[in-house]
Amino acid sequence: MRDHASPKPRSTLRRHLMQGLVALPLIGLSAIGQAAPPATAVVNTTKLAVTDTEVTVGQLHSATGTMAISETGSIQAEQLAIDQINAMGGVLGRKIKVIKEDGASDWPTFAEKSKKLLINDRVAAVFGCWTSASRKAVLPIFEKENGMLYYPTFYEGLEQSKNVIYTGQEATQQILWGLDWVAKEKKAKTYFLVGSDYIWPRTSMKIARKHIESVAKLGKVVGEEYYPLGHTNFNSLINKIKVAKPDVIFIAVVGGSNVSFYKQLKAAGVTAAKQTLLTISVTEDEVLGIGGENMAGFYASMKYFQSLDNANNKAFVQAFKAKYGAKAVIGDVTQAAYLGPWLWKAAVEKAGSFDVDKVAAASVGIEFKGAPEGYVKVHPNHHLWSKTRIGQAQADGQFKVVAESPELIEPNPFPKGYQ
Amino acid sequence: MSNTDFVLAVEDLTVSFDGFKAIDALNLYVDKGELRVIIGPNGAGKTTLLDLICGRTAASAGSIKFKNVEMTRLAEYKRVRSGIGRKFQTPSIYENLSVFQNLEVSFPRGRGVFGALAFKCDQEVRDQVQSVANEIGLGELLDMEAGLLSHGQKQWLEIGMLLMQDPELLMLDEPIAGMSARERELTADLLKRICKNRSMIVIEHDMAFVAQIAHKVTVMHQGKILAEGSMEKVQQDPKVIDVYLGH
Amino acid sequence: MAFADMLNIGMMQGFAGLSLFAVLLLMGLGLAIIFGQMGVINMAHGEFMTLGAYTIFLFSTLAESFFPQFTQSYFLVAIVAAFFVAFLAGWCVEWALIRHLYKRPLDTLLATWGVSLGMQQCFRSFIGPKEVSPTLPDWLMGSWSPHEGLDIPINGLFVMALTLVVTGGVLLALYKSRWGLRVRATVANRPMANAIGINTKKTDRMTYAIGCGIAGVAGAAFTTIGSTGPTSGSLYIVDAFLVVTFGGAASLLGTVASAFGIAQMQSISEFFMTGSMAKVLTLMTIVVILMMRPQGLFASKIRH
Amino acid sequence: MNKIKAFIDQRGLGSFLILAALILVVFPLAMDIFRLNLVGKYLTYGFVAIGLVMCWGYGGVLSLGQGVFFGLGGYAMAMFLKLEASDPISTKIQSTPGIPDFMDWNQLTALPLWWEPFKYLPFALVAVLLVPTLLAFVISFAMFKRRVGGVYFAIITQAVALIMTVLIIGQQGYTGGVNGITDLKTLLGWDIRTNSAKYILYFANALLLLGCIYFCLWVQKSKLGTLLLAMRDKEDRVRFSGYDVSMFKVFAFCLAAMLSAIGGAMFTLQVGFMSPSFVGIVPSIEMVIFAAVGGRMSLIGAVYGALLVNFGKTYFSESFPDLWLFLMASLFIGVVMAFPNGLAGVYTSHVKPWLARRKATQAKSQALAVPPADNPPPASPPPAKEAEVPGLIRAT
Repeated sequence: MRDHASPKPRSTLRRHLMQGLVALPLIGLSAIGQAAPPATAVVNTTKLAVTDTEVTVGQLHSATGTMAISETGSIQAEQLAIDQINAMGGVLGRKIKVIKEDGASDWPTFAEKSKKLLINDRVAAVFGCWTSASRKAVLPIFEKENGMLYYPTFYEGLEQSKNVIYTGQEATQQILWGLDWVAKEKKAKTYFLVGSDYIWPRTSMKIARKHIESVAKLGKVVGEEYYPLGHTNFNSLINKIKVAKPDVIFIAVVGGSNVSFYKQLKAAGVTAAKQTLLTISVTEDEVLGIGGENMAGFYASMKYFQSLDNANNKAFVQAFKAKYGAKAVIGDVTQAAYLGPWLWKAAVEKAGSFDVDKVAAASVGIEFKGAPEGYVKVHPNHHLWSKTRIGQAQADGQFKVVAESPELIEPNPFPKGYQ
Repeated sequence: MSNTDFVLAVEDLTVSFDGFKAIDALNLYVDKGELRVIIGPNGAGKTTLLDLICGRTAASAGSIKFKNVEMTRLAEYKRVRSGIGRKFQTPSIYENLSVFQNLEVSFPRGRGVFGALAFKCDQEVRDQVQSVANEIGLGELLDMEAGLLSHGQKQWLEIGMLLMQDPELLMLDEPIAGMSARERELTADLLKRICKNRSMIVIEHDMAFVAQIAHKVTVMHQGKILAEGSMEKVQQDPKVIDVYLGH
Repeated sequence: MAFADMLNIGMMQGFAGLSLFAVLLLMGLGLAIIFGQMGVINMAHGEFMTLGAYTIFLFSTLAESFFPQFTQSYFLVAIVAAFFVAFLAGWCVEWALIRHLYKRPLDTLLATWGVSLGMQQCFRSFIGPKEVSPTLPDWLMGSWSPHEGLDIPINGLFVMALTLVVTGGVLLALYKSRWGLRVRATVANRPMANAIGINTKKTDRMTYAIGCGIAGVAGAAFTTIGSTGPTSGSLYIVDAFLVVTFGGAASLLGTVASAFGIAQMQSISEFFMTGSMAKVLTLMTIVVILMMRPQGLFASKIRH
Repeated sequence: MNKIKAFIDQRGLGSFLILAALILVVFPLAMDIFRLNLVGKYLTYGFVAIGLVMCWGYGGVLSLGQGVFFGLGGYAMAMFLKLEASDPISTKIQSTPGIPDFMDWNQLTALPLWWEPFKYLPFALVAVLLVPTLLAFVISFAMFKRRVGGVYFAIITQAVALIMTVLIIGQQGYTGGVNGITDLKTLLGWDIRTNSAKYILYFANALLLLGCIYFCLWVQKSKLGTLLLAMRDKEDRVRFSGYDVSMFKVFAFCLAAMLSAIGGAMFTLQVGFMSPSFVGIVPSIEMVIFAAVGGRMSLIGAVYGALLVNFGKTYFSESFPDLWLFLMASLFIGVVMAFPNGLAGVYTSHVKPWLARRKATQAKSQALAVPPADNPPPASPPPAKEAEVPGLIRAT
């Protein structure tokens, strides 16, 4: 926690420059520099925590417990975006004040804290949650209390809510193009699917199987396996894979299991030289734990990699490292979390109000040209149009982007033909 | 085998711990109304024998018949309910409860889970508690916490708890250990009184005490019975003298 | 499938079972001493393992930054260091807490659970909430391939060898050394051991610390096959307890046998069914057997 | 007057009434509905805590699997509510309308047979009470008949908790998996999410809890309670007084399971979802700490323990998110090391004598005629009571 609790900016000057750099592409996104902020009574008709100078938002992630490993990046990215927005003058002339809550990797705690944020603190928006389970736990509360949640993780889809903006990819966006790519590039005919045993991997694998076998007819699934969360021994699985001899192993294993899986895979002689492996669950964050040398050569299908070569991203990476240290890494979800405050700002300014109903309505069609991943746009189903990329893991823990979908992919949380 | 006359008939009883035979093919018969004392050197298997009869230890072989019913396969509490009472060597009472409660919980009613829930301390129970307490000399101390009793009183209390159940066979393991001379006398009187309509097995070392109470004496040695009979007869048995004095 | 392939898979599957056996045994050993011999329910066992893992990380970072010539060889030194780090931590915990609780075994459970929470938060606060990956020597990470299609994981071999050494060491120490004699005497009869001049307090502290030290070694070895993060240790704790309980707590031999049994059961069932169901099946079997035979596979033969 | 006083003193009714006043009057007056709802949630843990007092404190049986029963009770209730929330109209977006959403995501096309009876509230209520109790019976009967020691029993209950978690998560088509059963809306058409419903549920929950405490006090005062205490002290003596000791332990464990299950069901109603995160090992151990903090021998204390620990958790995690695990850790260690009898123990050994002393000095200054010998011995708690603690633990 030290790194995020006590940020040590190296040089204030550099930081300001950096923020300016990030802000550059934002000009034109919304009307910046209004002469005087509009009156509070006008922008806040629903008793949200908005004053003449300040607007309060909530941040709800796990700072403790097993999920802290994953959620720390999101906490940092959201804080960075909020700092940058405040440095530019805030939202509708009001500085953003953040109330941080710890969900403690425990879904009921998420529910409790979201109630607190919405009912007691009356926050204008919440940036938070990581796992599907935590989102499911808070969703009824957001709908009941009419809150606004920006959810950063790539997830299984099958959900759409007026009160949530999903800044990560839903399953079809992340999976389909990646499978098509691997089928084309690697001439893959047989696929072995492995996941942790919970809803996201299972739904993802269901979609993958439909895509492989019936929709795109890429080939055949020769195995599908799930392991309990926290499982640490994969030797039997690896033997099963060796029996099946698939062209591609398609992986959605999460958490500590990831590390065991790749280390044991390497030790069993399954390396990139002999085997194509495509994962949808390993970002730069996970590689920290797995070790770059154990991942090298494998592919990941994501919308964002830290190595992405564009001006937005360079500025973002630099600003992130300036704030959190040169060793900090940025994964897909971290970047998606970074989008949250910016998309909210744009929607508020478009609506000219902090009221949740107006913000939710205004969100549709919001474009964000300053996104590190490039250009994104909010779909009427509250997911983002985004590109999908294939990254190849390098020994230094980074991914090399080897392919990119030519167009933005439409989010489709309830995909027909994949149910 | 016609052993209908005996309250307790132990035949060919054997128990071994990892090959060591603590009780070795032992036979023992106890009559109705008899007060039997078992003596023997340390490690002779006296306490183990009581453990076997009351079910604390499972027998390896042999039979234990109580009132002509085979006991070896029965659970402990069933043996107790059929009329066997057992007092342990160190006073085993509920120190946190009062004397009254100690006796009350020993009353043989409401022994099942729901029976115990529904149990009411009615006049019958109170009368029984009072009379037993008088018998063991604790009639004035019913409200005292049992942990505060003297050592001798604790021993009596445990005997009293057994009396509450009115067992047909009462087994006492060294009831006067640690007692003063005066207490010993009182205990001897008590035992003589309570053995009126029941059989008793008593383990004891104190020969004077044994002579005072015993109807018949059994001498155990290395898991076997060495001698049996009246006190005088046993005391003169050369084998017994050998065991106690020899080596 | 060709016969040769089947043979290879069979051999690799057999090896998978063996290496899981080594893993379970290694994590159970320290606990077998602490829980089995001393009766302390050490819920912080997993965190002592994590401590060992972080020691490896520390050494690997040091080696990378300052002594690049040692990046291939630091590992063995680090394992020894992991033992001593965890040993020291265990020593302190025993001194501060456990020694007051020997008469209340169930309370050691609560107290050590508190210790484990505290240690996890320490890792999080002082090292960071994210997982880390120590750079392991190349010779450890890879496979030994005697012929085409047969890959034996070297880290698995390493863990097995280490398990062998540690188990042998523990057995030797327990049955041949003065310390072992004192431990066994203390376990058998504490007042008597005291009476004949054994410093049971010192023996307890030593025993607890050695148990923790072995946990540290286990954690260090598991960096080759698993994750290193603040909560990594908690992945192992229940398995470790089951191994020891299933074996019959007081019997070291039982721990070995039960680790072997559980490993084979799990590894074979995993090959034939999904991972989750294999886990459930294994656990259920253990629980049912323990219900039938609560004293575990190898009961200690003490007359009660 | 004296009669009333005696009535209150008897069965510890005084502290019972104070607790009742606190949760029925003070909390509802002092808190807004959000905080009150939180208290309601904590009170559902109170059910688990008093169950633990009965089986751990009184019965000497430590269970590290109370989460299983809490979860089973909660799931039984959640299944009923979920079916009510999944009418064909509100689920028309699904490929199979009319079944719970998570089943639809898992390609189930019909309601599983064993879900069918949960359409009926009476069945669900019976299931809340009986399913966990039966499971507790099966687990404990086999083990106590074979005299499994306390430590092993604790570890096995832990394994059961693990099995249950893996099962629930693995069988997500039937259970909702790791997400649990979420988005519960109405109970027989009555919207449980409104503020008025929350008030009503809070009071229902509080009254139910008080009722359960009263029932447990009654059990403690019955011969069964005496026997449980006696067993902790001298188990063999009880056995050889003709009691089937194992059945008493089974009873204590089943009672604890049933109480936890009631708590779970009330939790589902008040919070609006149920998830496997209550079933696992970590929540089960946390539940033990509620009872330990409050005092493992005191029913009332256990409820305070549950309230205090959870208030602490909420407060500290809001105010010092980085520190609260340290505080939890010190709570665990502190209670075990310094206050093995928890808050209730602190009360009986420190506060009560102090109060008595104060009363005594007051009485002395007011009426010097009262001979000091009549006063209770100051500051020295009865030694035997103190000795309870090690005795209890050894007996396990």
